[in-house]
Amino acid sequence: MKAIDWITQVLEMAAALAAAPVFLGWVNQCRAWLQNRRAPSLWLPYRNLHKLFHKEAVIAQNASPLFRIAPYVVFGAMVLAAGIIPSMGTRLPLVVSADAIALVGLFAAARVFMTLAAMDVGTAFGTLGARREMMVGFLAEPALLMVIFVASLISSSTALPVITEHLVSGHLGLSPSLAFSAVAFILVLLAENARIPVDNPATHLELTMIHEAMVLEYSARHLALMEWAAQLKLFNYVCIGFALFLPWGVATGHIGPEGLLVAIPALAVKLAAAGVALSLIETVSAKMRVMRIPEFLGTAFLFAVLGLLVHVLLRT
Amino acid sequence: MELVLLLGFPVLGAALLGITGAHRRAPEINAALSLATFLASCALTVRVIRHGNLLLGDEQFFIDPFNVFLVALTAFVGLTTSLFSRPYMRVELDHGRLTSGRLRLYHSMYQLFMFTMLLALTTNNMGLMWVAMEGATLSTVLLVTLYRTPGSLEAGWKYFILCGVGIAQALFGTILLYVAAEKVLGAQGMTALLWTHLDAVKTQLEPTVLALAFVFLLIGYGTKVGLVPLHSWLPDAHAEGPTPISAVLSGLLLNVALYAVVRSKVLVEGSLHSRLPSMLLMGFGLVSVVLASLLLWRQRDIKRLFAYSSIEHMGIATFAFGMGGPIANFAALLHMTVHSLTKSSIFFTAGHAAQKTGTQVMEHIRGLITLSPTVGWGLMLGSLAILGLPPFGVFTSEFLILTTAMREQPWATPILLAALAVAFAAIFSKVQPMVFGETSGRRLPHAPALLPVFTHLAIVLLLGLYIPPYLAHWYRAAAHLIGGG
Amino acid sequence: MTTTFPSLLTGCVALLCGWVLVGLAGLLRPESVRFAGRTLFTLGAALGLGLAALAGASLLSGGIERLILPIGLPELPLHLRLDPLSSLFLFLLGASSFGISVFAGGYFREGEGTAPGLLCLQYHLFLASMGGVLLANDAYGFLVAWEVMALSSYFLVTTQHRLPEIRRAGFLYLLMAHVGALCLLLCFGVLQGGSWLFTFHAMRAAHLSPGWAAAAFLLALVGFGAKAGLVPLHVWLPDAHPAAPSPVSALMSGVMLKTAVYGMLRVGLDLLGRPVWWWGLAPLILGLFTIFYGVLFAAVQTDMKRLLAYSSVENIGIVFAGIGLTIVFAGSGMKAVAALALLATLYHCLNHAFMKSLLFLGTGSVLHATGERNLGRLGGLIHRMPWVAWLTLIGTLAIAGIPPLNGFVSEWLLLQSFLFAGRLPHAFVNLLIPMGMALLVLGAALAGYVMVKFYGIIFLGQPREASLARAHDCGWLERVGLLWLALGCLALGLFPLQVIRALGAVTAQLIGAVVPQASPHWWLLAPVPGRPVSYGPLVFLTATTAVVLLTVLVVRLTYRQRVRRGPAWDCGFGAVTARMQDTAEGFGQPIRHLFQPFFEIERQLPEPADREPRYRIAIRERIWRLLYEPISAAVDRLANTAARVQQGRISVYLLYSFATLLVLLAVALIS
Amino acid sequence: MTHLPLGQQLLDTCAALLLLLSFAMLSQRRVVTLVNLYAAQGAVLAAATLLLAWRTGEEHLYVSAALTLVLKVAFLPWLLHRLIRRLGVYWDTEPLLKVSGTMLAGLVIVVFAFSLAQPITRLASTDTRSAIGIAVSVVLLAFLMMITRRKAMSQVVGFLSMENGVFFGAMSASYGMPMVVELGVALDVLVAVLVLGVFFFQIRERFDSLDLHHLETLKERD
Repeated sequence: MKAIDWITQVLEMAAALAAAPVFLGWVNQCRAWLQNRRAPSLWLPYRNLHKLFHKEAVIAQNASPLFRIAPYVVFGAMVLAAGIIPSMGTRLPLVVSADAIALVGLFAAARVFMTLAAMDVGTAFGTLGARREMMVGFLAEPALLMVIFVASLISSSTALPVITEHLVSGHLGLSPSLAFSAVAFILVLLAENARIPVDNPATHLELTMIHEAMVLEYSARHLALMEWAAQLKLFNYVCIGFALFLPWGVATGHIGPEGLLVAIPALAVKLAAAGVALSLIETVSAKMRVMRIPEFLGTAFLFAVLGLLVHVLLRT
Repeated sequence: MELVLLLGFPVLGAALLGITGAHRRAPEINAALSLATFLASCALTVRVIRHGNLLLGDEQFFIDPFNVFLVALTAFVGLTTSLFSRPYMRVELDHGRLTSGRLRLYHSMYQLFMFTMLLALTTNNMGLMWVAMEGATLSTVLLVTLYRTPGSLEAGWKYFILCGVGIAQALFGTILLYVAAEKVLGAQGMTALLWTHLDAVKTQLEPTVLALAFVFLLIGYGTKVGLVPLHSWLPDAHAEGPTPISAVLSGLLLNVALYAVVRSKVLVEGSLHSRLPSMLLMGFGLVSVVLASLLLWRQRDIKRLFAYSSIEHMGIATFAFGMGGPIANFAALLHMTVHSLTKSSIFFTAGHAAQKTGTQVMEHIRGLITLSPTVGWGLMLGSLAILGLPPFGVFTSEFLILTTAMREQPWATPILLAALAVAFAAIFSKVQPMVFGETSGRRLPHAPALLPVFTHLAIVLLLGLYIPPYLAHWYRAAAHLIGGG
Repeated sequence: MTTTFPSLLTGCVALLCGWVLVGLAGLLRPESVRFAGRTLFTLGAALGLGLAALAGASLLSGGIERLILPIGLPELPLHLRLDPLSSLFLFLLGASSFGISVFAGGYFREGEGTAPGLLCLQYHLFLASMGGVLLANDAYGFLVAWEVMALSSYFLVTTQHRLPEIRRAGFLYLLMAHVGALCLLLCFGVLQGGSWLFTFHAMRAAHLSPGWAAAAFLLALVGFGAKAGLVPLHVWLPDAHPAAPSPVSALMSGVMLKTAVYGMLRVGLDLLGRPVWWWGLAPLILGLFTIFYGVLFAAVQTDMKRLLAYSSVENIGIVFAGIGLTIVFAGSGMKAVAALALLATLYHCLNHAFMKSLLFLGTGSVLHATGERNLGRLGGLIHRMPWVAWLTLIGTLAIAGIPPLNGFVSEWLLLQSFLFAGRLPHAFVNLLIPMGMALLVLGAALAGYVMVKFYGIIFLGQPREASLARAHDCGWLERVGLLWLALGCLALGLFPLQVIRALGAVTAQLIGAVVPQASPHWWLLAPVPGRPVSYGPLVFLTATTAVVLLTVLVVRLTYRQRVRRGPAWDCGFGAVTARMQDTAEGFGQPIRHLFQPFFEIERQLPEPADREPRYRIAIRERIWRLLYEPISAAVDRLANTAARVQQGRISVYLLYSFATLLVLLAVALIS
Repeated sequence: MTHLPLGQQLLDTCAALLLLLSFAMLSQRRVVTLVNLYAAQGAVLAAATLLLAWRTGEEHLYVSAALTLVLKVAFLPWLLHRLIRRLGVYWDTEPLLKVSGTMLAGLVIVVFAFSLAQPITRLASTDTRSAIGIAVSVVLLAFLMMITRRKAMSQVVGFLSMENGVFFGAMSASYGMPMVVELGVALDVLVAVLVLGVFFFQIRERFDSLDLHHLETLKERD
């Protein structure tokens, strides 16, 4: 275990922490441009967080300790996830003890705590949001796992870095199974990060919202952590996407500074592109009715399974 | 000597109670005589186990493990039943369902019945066996109609006519047997009906005639076993007679009849080289099991319910005898034992339950366990035992029978499986609410003396967990005698 | 073949007898809760701990011990055998029963139907008979113990026999159990292969024709499946488990179902020798279906214990899928993967024993504190009963498969064995495997949904009834019980490597292969050699906690704003009442909506003009109308036909005899 | 065999008479006549037994002949007549099966019975063996009669005549059974009839008629 590996490890987490809000800002900017609005500043998310952290926290009378623990757990989970996903380097010490399945488990943990916290105060909207979040989750999680499994069947490992390395060494072209799962992954990404068409991050109409409804009762630092966690989640998902489908530029093998010198800009470019693509999707598509969401995710799940089957069929 | 006592006590009892049956102490006399009979049977058993088979009374009586075990069983159940009937009949008397005159009839007939059964078991002479069986019918007819209610009269009439006709066929069968045997054993008629001699020469007997003889005997004695479709008298007789009689009917009479059937099967199978007798027995057995379990499904009367279950179990035993072979025979004998013990104990408890609640209709019997825990648990455990749940002995025999069937007659196992499942559902769905659940009645002041019930259940439990070696040896010897397979 | 004195086995037998004695002791003072309840149950718990210790020792030693007691059938004395497989399940029994018994010691009170003494007897007979099932080495002993188990648990289920629905539940349970047992009986009848020796030893030796072997396997599947609650034989389970007192539900769900699994493994992988690959398809497909079915119905339940019962069905599905997978692999000669699948199966059995017992006990405490089983009348209990709430949370997260708890480990292992199935020689199975994986994952995710619903509605939010304000936390005995099980969940989650080493003996016994440890580290689970696949729960946990603590620290240090308590915001709607929260029905609504075809729903919607609008919804299983009602109807019809035979007229009866006579005579003449 | 010895011929005539009587009983609806016919049957039986005893010289046959005479010709008919008078049952109601139909069935049965008797006849050593078939058919005809009758009384007569048939079977197949058995049988029959007598009165006092359709309440079909 080299020191340099640990450095990369920490670096990745730090980078994720730093980059997540900017990325969100970037997406919002692109969206504003695409919709001919004056774009908010790229740094707006930062200011938001800063502001929130400085406020006085108000907590409902009947909130239990769980309510106060949840933001930290969710945030922690997301940071850890950032440490598992090979966004820049693949030699991550943590990865040994947490593979992709564990990663999904981590997301699940975050989701469970979030929903429990949402139910804790016992308001109408909280429980409503929790229910919807779980509804999204129980379809999105399997879909995500299936997507990962396709890749891990190809590279016969469930550890993301291994997968990435195997793909980078890419003697295989774009396999059809991966194409299927790519489509599935994009759908999952939209749903999991409360983006249009599944949820509208900018909405203030309670009856339609999912993620917002869950964090309604939070304020100040707790809210800040939740928001930041959400941004991290988006960032992580995008990075997973990179690791599975656009692994190029990631510093594989034994990396020194030179590897990073390639990896960081590569990541930046990919992020920028992803931001544009995301905002594009969000602009062209319209928010759908809540009960349509399962169909949407069902499609994603189906695509992922199809990818798996295609893989098996082609292999045998 | 023991034999004389064995047969003497009941005759004596019949006479004695015929005179003094109305006496206040009559029940005790009855019990005492039964006890004496039981002791005699024990002595006989010991002797047979010690010195092997016995031929007594210039060959008119023959005792081997097969029938001595039934003798012991009969005497034992006879004893416990007499113990049970002591308080029971008293209460009946108090309720005014009986007059003291009838009680006298009851007691003397009870002893006479025991006598006829013991005679049928111990005699070596197929003809005498027939006579004894007929005698058993006659004495029980009087017992079944003891209450003189329309129902009991009808039941008695059916019982009489059907069994009478049946028994007549049996007589004809016996004659044919005689004819066939005479050919071989020579015309000096005396020996030609003695089972031992027949058994000795069974291979030389003329097959066709023996086949016909077997059919007649099967129809005749089968009617008393209650094999479907000759069973029609059985539920009525069980339901309408006094409970102790229901107990001995299905606990003993059926066994004795089955004994007769098996004896004749042994002879016939010896001479016939076809599997006809086995097939017939298996067929009858299966039909009985299936039909009985279906009829169990829609019973309302508690005693009828268990009467049908007797048909079912006799069917199982018959099927096992039909399969033949050491294990199946062993299992069948065991099944006869445990069934008669369990079923009689069930009838005891059912009788008490009916007496307490004043009805035999199951819808009106509820929450026995609160009314009187002993009766409740007795009924529950008894039913579970009869349904073949371990650790009770019925399970042991069914285990052996079913596993054997799985190897020997796989085609039969699905039928048996379905039938047993239906029977289980039918009986248990009716017993459970009777034992458990809310009851309108209040708890009874005194718990009834259920010593017989729990003795029986204890023995059955023992047989389920541990069959003492000498007992096992005894069964095995009997099973070997029946041979077959 | 050990020639030495079977000390461990003798010890186990002694402990089982001890249980029986403890039970009988209950009859000394049947009415006294203090004696029968507190003292005896804790005593029984101690025995359980001893059993766990012995079984653990034998598991680690991996040896085989035999013992023959001179009871039972004449030719067939009672054979006993302690091998890795049985010792594993004995360990499961002992360990989880310790927690449950301790809890039960504090649980039973007056006026719970049956007298405590009698309960004590039935309870300990139940425990002892389960032990007997695991130790028996001949068909007869096995079946006797098996049925005694069913019987004693039946009496435990019908403790409150005054309620008709509980009687119904008990009846259904015993009926299914009995039918299953009959199937097992026939199965053994086949297995003994004409040797007429009913010892398992003889059965291993017997050579069966393929047809007979398959028949035996299917009979075993039906018999054990009926006990385990494999769809469609599960119908008794959701009724029986809620009907029983909670510790009993815990035992039934946590341990009894596992005895069925044990039997399945014993017959399928041990007695039948080397299995044929396609046998595995039946348990695999049924198992996968069961997973999905069980979790769907769990999601729409409104009774907390029913919900848990259905979740047990789901977990049994996972286990049977694992068994099926094992058999498919073993039958195709892929020992390594087979061992992995088997490992996952066994691991899941252990996990489920602890998780589900914990949850059932939790519901038990809630039930005692509130007298409510209906989720619609609970809520906010985390404030009133913190102990129960927090300990139950562990179970909830574990069964939802959240790392680093134990539920995740077994699912992880199972997924690995699915993933690395590699190329099977049968195309159909090759396609089945990914599907199976998908169903498994979907089931796991849905389980998360179910568990959030379960926990959130019971413990979080606002109390939905005023009476809940009087709820109190459980007593110390109960706490100990819960704590033990929770610690079990944690340990199983954090030290998978050690557990797997212990399980190695079992896989070696059944498959002839052990799951290797590919990594040098004691804390790192790497079951697939040559493949970089690993999972280190300890590291995982430390990392998570580290990050969380760091965050807390940083936030605390940088920002010192105080926290103020105020009324709930709820978008300023004000006046939030408990009635405005989501109900259990509401929480299940998406599932109900999505998977409508599975349910038989009857709704009662309010009229527009209703003065006091009522909304009622009842959900039944279609299985009833598709399978069971037709059967009973058919029997009814048959019974009516049969009744015609018995039609009262003596001439007709005579005619029967006459006809029979003539027919038989004809037969006799012809033959 | 063109010309049989006289005794043989007589025996065959008796057998034929028995069969005839059975048919007569089958068709007969007047209970009193039925009993008379039964008595006649008994008489014929006794005669046959006597003949047989005389030809074979088996003395125990004399005893059984005497027994038959006393029991079946004198006592039982007397008893039955007395019962009839006491209970006032003179007519049986219309039988369940039309007489003509019964007759037809009877014929079929006789044919069957004879084919049935073949093997036995082949086996039997007695020179009365030709009559075995008749014995069997008497039994079966009695059975048929019991099925078709509605009055308890006529059923009993049927039962008794069935017993006659059996007895005749024993006679013709093997010159009767061992003495013990025959005594036992006779005793049983006697007791049976006595019991029945008791029965009649009980049934009568319950249902004030001996019509069997009163005895059809215990059944499963509803």
